[in-house]
Amino acid sequence: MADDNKELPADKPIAENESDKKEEAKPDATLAERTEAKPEGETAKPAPPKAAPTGHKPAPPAKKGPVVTVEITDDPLINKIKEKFGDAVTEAVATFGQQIVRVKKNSYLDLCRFLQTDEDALFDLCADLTAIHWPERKEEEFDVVVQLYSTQKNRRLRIKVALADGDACPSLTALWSGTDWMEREAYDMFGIKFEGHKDLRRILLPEDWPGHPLRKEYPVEYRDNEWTDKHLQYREIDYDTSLIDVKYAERR
Amino acid sequence: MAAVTTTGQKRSIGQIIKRLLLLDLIEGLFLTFKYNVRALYEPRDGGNPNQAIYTEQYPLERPRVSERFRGAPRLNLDPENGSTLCIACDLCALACPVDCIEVGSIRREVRDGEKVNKKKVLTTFIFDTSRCMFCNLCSEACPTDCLELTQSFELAVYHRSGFRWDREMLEKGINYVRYTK
Amino acid sequence: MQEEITKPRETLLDAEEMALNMGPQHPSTHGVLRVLLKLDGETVIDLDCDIGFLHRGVEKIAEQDTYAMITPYWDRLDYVAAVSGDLCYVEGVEKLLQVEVPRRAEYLRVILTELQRIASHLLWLGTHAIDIGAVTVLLYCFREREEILKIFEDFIGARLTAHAFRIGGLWWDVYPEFETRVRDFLKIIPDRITEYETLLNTNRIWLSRTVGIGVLPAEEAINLSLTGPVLRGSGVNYDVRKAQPYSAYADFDFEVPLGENGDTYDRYLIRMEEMRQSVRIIEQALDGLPEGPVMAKVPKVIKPPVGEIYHSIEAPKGELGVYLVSDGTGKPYRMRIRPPAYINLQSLKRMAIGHLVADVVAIIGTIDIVLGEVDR
Amino acid sequence: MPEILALLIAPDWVRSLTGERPPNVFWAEYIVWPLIQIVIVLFVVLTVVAYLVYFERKISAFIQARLGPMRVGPWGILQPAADGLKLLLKEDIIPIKADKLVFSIAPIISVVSTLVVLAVIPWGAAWATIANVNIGLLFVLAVSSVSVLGLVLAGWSSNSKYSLLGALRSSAQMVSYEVGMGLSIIGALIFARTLSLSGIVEAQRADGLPYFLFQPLGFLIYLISALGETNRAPFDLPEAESELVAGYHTEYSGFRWALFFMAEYTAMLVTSAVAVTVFLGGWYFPGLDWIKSNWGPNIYVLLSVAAFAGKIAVLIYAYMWFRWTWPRYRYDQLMELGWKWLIPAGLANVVLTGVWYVLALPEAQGGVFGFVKQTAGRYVPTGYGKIYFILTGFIITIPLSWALLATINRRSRDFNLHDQRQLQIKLRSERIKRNEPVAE
Repeated sequence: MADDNKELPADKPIAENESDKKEEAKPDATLAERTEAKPEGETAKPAPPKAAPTGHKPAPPAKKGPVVTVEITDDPLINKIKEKFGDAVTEAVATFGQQIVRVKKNSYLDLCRFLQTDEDALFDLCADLTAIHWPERKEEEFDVVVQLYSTQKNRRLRIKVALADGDACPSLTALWSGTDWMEREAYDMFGIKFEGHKDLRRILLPEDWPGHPLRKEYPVEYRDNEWTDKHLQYREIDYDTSLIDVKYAERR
Repeated sequence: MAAVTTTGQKRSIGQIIKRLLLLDLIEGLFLTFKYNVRALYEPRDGGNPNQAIYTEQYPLERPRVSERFRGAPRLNLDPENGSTLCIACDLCALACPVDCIEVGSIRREVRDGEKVNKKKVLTTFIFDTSRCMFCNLCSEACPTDCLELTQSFELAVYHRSGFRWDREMLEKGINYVRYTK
Repeated sequence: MQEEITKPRETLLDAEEMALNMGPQHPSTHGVLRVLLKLDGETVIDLDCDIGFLHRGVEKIAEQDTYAMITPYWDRLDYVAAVSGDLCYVEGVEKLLQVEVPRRAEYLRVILTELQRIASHLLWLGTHAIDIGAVTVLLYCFREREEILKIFEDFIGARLTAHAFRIGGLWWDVYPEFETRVRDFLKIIPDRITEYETLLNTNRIWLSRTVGIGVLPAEEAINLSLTGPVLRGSGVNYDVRKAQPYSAYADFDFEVPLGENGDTYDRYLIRMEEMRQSVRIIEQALDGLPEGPVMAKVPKVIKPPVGEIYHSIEAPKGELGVYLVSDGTGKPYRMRIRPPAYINLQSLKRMAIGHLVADVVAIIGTIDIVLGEVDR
Repeated sequence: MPEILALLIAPDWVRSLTGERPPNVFWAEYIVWPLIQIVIVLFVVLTVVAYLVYFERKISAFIQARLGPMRVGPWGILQPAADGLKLLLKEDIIPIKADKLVFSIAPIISVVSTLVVLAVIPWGAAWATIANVNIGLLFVLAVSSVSVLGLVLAGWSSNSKYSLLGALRSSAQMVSYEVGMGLSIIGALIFARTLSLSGIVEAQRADGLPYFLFQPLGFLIYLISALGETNRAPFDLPEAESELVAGYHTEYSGFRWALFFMAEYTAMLVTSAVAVTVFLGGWYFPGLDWIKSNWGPNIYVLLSVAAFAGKIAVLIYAYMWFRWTWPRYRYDQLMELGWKWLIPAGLANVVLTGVWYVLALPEAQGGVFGFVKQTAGRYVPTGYGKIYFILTGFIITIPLSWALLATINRRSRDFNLHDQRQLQIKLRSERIKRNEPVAE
């Protein structure tokens, strides 16, 4: 039985799509630009623009092809956002059926407030907040990514905001108190400061840990640093000698 | 969507009487007493959830280990001539997420019948069981069914160095101390 | 913040406050969680969680490993529900690759994940009960959990850190007695759940320890980003299996239990009911188990196209999500884990302040955290 | 010289066995024989205590679908010896910041105070009792409450916060439950009219019925208070391992720790012994008098000891059974149970029992029914009297006290969980709406 199954994945790899090899990551381009550059037409399956997939059935032609990231045009909510925020919304795309809105930093908090309270949106649950480091992208090294979910409308939306290294990002804790630890983690791992966060300190790593591990320049196998020198070094325990039994002292 | 509605309701008269007669506590006592009595007369059958006592007395009773269990690693030998099946392809080391495998090989001439081929030959094979997380990816990557995770699960040793299994240990297995009464 | 907690403050009795370190070595912090409590007598005035003792940097490691190599790490996040973690990651990658998983594999995945949900809830119930002092429930729960682990061992090859699924399906097909074994288990588990309920449900001590403890109204729970039974205990109907069905969950008929009061007792009842619903799902999946292969055709070297995906499943502890950013190479550019336990743990402070030390223990239990997942 | 020789001479009970008549010497009666008795009792009790741990482990195992200790001897029967040896050989750790003197003395206080009580327990008829003190019950209550001192000192001297919290809890708990325990016994004393423990047993023998039938409420209160007094689950808060790690003995190790365990199990033995003496008829069981007259006095004494041990065993099994079945109370709920329910119920029980008893007296003494007759210098209930006391106990005292307490405690937290919870939710929601901190 074991041998039968082992045959399965040992099949020779499906012919690699040549376009993939050409398409190396261009982290300095936004997602829409990257995908635009792709050769269109190859078994391209247009992703459904609606976010909430009802009854997940796997994509019908399950062939490997380049992802089509499409501009969202027909979604009323996204249109409303575009209308309201105008140029601040730099990108509104759908990929794999998931909607992404990229917003400028200045309007980030306003957009989130709008999304939380507007009756068409009602994104009441902030599912996740994280960041991505793109070191090659000049002046926009970080993306803060927020996954929103609406329990009432049952839809998801991803908000992205680009930041330069050292820039402070507005904090969402006033809107969703659940983002408290998520922002602390982003600060811990990337060093992104969140403006308006009441208790911004490291959460997973020790307070005085040097560096921010999830930045790309941070090495993976990195053992000794100032922190380990300071805290993990063997040293004698300082006893309060007055408490040590006199007999023991004499015996020494 | 069924809502759980048993909480938040006012108590009925029946519940109040139940509470006065301590029945809520007594029914729990009955259950545990039932187990206690069953434990005294039922024959013990370790690992059977329908029996009163579930314990398997491990070192005395060997557990049933399933066929697919991923335990101690082993390098399989060719059953015909006793030479190793390993072709030193290094795929297992590449597949390992924790880098616990080191494959050492040299290229040398191997006589195969009449022909003389230049071939990669296994020299050393080091498997660090202290780092291994028994995910089976190495075994799945192995093209010759040489490296395999076996059913043996007692990997404790007295010294850290014992976790580094060399080729000999991998081929022959280690000697376990079997504890008996 | 920590200094603030340790700083004494004048209280009603003109006594000094006490700072109490609960953990990282403590019987009921469920691992290496350190809770710094500020106490007035035994009443909690303030608390702060110190986590990260088990931080292994899985997200960083993932950036160096190929897609296939990351799967075992997901076992070690929530190690009491390893199969659920595998499902989340594997489905995320499959979505990124646009691979169609065979129906049989999807059904088997549902069976295994639901068994894992029962196992995880059993472990939760046992530890929660032992925190509140009912030791016997733990042993009963472990007995039933052991049966699930035996099924796992026979199917997957490991009891706890399962590495159950591969990208594209399953490595193994079922073993011959699989169905009878699972059905045997399904036969006994409803009675056993009734047994636990006999010991706890109406027990006055259990009631007085759980009813009204750690109350979270619905708005607050949503605002805190809580998911899973903790959110549903407050009466919010959000279950990823129903809301945005993944795998084969759209095929099955089950109910999502909801609480009313959002206290510890409601969350207890919900998890008990969820176990029963899981039994229903497994029965349906076994009845309708299709024939066919269990592995899709997936290239040996997995190179997803450039793109990103957020995929989430309903793990026993809440919404477990993975956010994968691919740059077209064989390794993910960024992998973000949305750990339900980590995010749910935030609510400890909201729930515990004003209660006694003993309630902190009960509340930690009711959030159902696993430190492997909290610290990652 | 005759005194020294007399030391070797057996007292009355040997005399009764051998039929000889040695001189009756003060030393033999009051020093030697009691010492022998003490040694025997201590030896037996400490062995029993060690085996109580074994039985606790076995019973919990059987309840929990396990086997318990199995490796030392057949069925693990030598486990207590192995445990004792291990604890003796273990390193005795004293925390560097602990108060060493107090830290060392505390377990001794705890264990001694429980062991002293054993002196007055009537283990059996005639010579099986070490000391028949006429205020025995008072002595038991007074001395056994000293053991709380040991716990408090242990917790305080450890210089650990968990120990301190455990000590605080145990002092509050044991002091509170002591009151309930004392009150619950008074009802039985109304019938017995003596504080001597042997006297109480004799009284039950004379009345023909054990007092738990006359005093169901008192017996219940006593059982619950005894659980609280000995820190057993569901009242094991001082050492609640899920909250306080190990409470007052967190910092103890080795044999000092074993002393605490010894104290706990001895206390369990003592409280059950008192319960048996006061409520379950002590060493007496029906038919014992017949055995005495037919099989001789020595068989009679041994059987009485066996009966006493059997009754204690039942109670101790119940203690263990409760422990492994129920969850644990919270500290405030425990105090609430003690002060709001047990103590008032104890008071009500005393008052009601007093009323029933006075009513039952003959008219000459100011009563009504005359169910209690004075015979041989004691008041003994007649046949109707017994039925009357049982009925009043079960049918009137319990429901009446319950209704009374329920009315008084109507607004108590424990009683009205539903309203309490709704109130909390309302308050919280309002605070959130007003953007205030949600702390209570």
